[in-house]
Amino acid sequence: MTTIVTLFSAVAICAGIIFFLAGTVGLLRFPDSLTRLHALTKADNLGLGLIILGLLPLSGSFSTALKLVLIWALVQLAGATAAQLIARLARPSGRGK
Amino acid sequence: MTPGLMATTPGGLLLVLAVVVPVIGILALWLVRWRAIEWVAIATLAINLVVSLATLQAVRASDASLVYLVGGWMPPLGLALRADGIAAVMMVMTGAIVAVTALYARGQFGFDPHGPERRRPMVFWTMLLAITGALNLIFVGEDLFNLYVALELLTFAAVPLVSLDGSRDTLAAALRYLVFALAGSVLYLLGVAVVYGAYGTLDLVVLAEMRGADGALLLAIALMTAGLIAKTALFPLHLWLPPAHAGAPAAASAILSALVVKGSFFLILGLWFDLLPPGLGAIGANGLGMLGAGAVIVGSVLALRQERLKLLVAYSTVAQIGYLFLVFPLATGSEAASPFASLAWTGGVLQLLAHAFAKAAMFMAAGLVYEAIGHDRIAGFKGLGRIAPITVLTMTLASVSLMGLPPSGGFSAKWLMLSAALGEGAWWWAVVILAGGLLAAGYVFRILVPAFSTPEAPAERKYPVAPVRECAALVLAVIAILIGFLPLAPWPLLAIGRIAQVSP
Amino acid sequence: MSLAPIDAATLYGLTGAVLVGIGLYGIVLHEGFIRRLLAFNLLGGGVFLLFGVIARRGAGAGFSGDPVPQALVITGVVVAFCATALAITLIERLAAEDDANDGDGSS
Amino acid sequence: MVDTLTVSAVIVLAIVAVGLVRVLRGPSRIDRMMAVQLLGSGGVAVLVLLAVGSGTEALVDAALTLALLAAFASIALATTLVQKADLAAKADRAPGKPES
Amino acid sequence: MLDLALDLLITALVIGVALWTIRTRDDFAAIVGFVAYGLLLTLAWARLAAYDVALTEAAIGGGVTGVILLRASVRLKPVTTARTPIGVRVLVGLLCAVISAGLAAVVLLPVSPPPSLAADVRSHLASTGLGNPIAGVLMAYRALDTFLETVVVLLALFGAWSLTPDRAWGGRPGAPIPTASFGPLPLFGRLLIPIGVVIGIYIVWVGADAPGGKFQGATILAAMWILAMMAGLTEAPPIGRWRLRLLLAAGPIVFVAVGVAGIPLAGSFLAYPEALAKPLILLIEVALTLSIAATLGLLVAGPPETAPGTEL
Repeated sequence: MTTIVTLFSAVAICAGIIFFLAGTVGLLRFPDSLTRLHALTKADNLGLGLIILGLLPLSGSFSTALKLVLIWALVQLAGATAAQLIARLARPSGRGK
Repeated sequence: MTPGLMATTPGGLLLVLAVVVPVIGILALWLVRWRAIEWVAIATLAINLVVSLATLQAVRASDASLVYLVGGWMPPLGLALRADGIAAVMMVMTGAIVAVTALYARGQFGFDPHGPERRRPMVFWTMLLAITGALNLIFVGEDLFNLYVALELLTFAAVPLVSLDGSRDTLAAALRYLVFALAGSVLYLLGVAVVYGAYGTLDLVVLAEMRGADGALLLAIALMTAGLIAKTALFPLHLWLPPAHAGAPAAASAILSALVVKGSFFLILGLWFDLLPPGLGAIGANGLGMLGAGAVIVGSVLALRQERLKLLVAYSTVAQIGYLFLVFPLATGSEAASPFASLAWTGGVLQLLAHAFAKAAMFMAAGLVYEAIGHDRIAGFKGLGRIAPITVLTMTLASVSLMGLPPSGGFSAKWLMLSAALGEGAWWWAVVILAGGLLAAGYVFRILVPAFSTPEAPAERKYPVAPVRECAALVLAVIAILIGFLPLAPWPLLAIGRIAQVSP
Repeated sequence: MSLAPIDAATLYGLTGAVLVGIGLYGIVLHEGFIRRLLAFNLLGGGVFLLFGVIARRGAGAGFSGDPVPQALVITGVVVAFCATALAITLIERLAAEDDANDGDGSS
Repeated sequence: MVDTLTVSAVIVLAIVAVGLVRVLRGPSRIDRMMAVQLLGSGGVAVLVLLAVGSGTEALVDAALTLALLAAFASIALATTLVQKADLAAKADRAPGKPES
Repeated sequence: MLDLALDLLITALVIGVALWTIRTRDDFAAIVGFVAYGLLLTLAWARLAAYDVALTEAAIGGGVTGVILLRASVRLKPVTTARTPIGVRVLVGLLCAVISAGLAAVVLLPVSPPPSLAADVRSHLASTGLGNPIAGVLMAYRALDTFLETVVVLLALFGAWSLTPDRAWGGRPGAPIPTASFGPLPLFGRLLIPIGVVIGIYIVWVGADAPGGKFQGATILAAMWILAMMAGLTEAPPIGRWRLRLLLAAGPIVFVAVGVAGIPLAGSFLAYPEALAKPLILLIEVALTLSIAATLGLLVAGPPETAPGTEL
């Protein structure tokens, strides 16, 4: 049982790291702001999400696990909002509408 | 640890009152009705003056420091407040000058008790009370970090006074002042960190007993002194002072020039004479003395070249601060039993007092001149003596003290310092003191000569000035003169409770 | 007195010392007020780190660090924030005044 | 396991640190801001990894605070930028000035 | 070894970002660098096991300081200034290097054993009823510092308000914000603010016995208030309003009242009777949290810029 949990955690955290890596590579290599934003949201959502998913079984207590999920939700929510605002600014024509 | 030093003494509660009363005044100021704010402020300052006088009396009566352990916690864990002789004198000086300034400023800044609330009176009275509380804490604080909080309180209170007018130039002056003050605070805080890392305490009394001649202490004192010098506007870090002090309204300039710069100076005194092991500070003390000498000369020469009265008075502050720093080489070099029993020590304190009263009077007079004739260009002062006789008298008396002519506080201070310099064979400091006096005579006569001359056309007073305000300024100038009648010898009062004395 | 071991505390202590130098350099040499303010905050960060290192080395009595310097840092951070906010307000006000004097408000 | 989590923290921090090159390169404000946002998410990840690794509840709270406030900074910036753009657009549309 | 690798990475990044902040010519890039600096310092504090400070840095250094700086950068014109002559730069650089070297020497040659008040703090902590030693230092041993700090915060706000143009005195804080709704922002605000408020209160509450406390919690609450203002969900109250002023002053008033009550009840100003220590401290903390949150929020909002009654 513990081995399976450990394995699950390890895989999830590694996957998370890979998404962070993808986000960074995208941020550095993609040609313009909008595509970079796309890469960034990947790291925010999936990278952190997978790492937290991997940590959940290790967190020890229910309240800690709850806080971890909350952390993910907050970053998700804020990231999405910031992304929308940023996208609005980055659009070549200006402010849409 | 000397047990007697580490317990609350009778009358110790006065020190708490000195810090807390102004704070309560500030809170009340923002909650009472608009028309009552002046009365709240004046009542607070009156109580504060009584508290400081009572402190002085208690120190004299007991011939020892007043001590209060806040919350009953003993340093180094807790914070102690402590007033020795010199701190009590400083508190009385502050209490008296702010109280008189309050009378001078009453009804100013467009205060109309029946109109809507206005910005300037609210800000002025708030910051006046805050400066009072912050200075009291600087005088009685004993913990280096507690003193850091006091310094920040002082900065945050002083900066808005500089830009009270709201014009572009005063905003720029306030910003420059803030940058200097913040840089000074952070350097001071750096020194505090080094002290804690080396000694595990920040309490000045405990530190004075533990002090050794180690590099950490020297580094810490160097850093703290550098920071405090920036706040005191000692040459060559004086650049922020003239525009800031000249741009503020007269009542605020009086407080800034007479009192605020003395707060950080007082801390330098404490660091050098209480913490630095005797003998170690000699080179540094001479360095500070040389900066002071530079300030005396450069400040005076620049004052000579000013066209506007307020700027002239502000540059004069740069010069007069220079004299204060001559105390360091003179008192360290003295052969008296302790530096606090030396002529130079008393001379330095007298200079601090005399300058505070004379400079406050001078700035208030400058404000009254501006109100009387609508400008403060020195070139247009002809016939001023006829339209504003009391104000010109005030300027004359204050000038006598600034120049150091007898009988005046400035004379006593300079005479004591001169005697100390000659007694130690350090004639070069004597030359600086005399040269500074001559230059000061030069710049004050630039004001006084036209003021006393008869104009071609009879000058007219443009606006009426309340006699009570002219008298307020005059009272301060008279006190500056009266200080000159104190005996020309070391005051025993100034040696009461000095840390270096009580701990062998 | 002997050389400190190369541990986390020493490493952060050295970092604090370097940050102080960097911040001081910026305060003295930058002309723009915003930049000086940033340098002030960098310097402040270095000073606080030094407090933190002292706290870490003073760990004992079951605490992971000496609580007194940690508490001082908390006070210091709050005060530094207030100073920054006040300075920013002043900078913005000054800029607004300059804009008004320029005649046109556009940038 | 603790070691593994620390290694993960090092790797995540190193990765997002490389992303900071975007702060250096820009070119636009948004690009610089995005790099910091990535550092923010990475910092939260590092904190939670360390928190679970060392079993320190307080670090979870710190991560929570960071998560709450770090993105708040980018939103504040974006909002101000949008406001400024709107104001500039209004000024552009003002009479006397041709539509660009 | 592994730990040291992490610490090396963090310190290298902190120094790198600091250098960037000083060196870059672009003001905005410098500010972004500084925000990164704040984030990295949070990690540094975590590594130094100073969890209370890490929380403070996360809330203030990584959060609200960044907000005010970034906002200012958008509102201000970029200033380009000539570089100082190389000679001066080298001289200043040398002086700074000497100071750094002095500090490094102090770090590398520590006093042994390291001075610490940890044992003192521990031995008296029980009488305060608190479990968090930092709270003990802030609310009991050095309560005067904390009391005066709240006055400093309040004074900073009054100082910022003192920069109000005369005609705007008494008006609502901040520049008039165009009421255009920014798409997702109001929704985001409605979702985040309740969560943030709960987190803020939690951080204050937990502070008595674990890392956390009023300054950190109050900063979070202030940030949520600012968010509500930015999202157009609420307006800042006019600074002339009496209830607002009471809210700002409430913390210091409660603090000083409890402090003075300590004179007859516990023998000293700012002493607490032992049986009542914890409830009294909590009372002060609650009042302070509200006052500080309001003060910090208004400090970020800035002084009023339009006359009372003429807002958009």
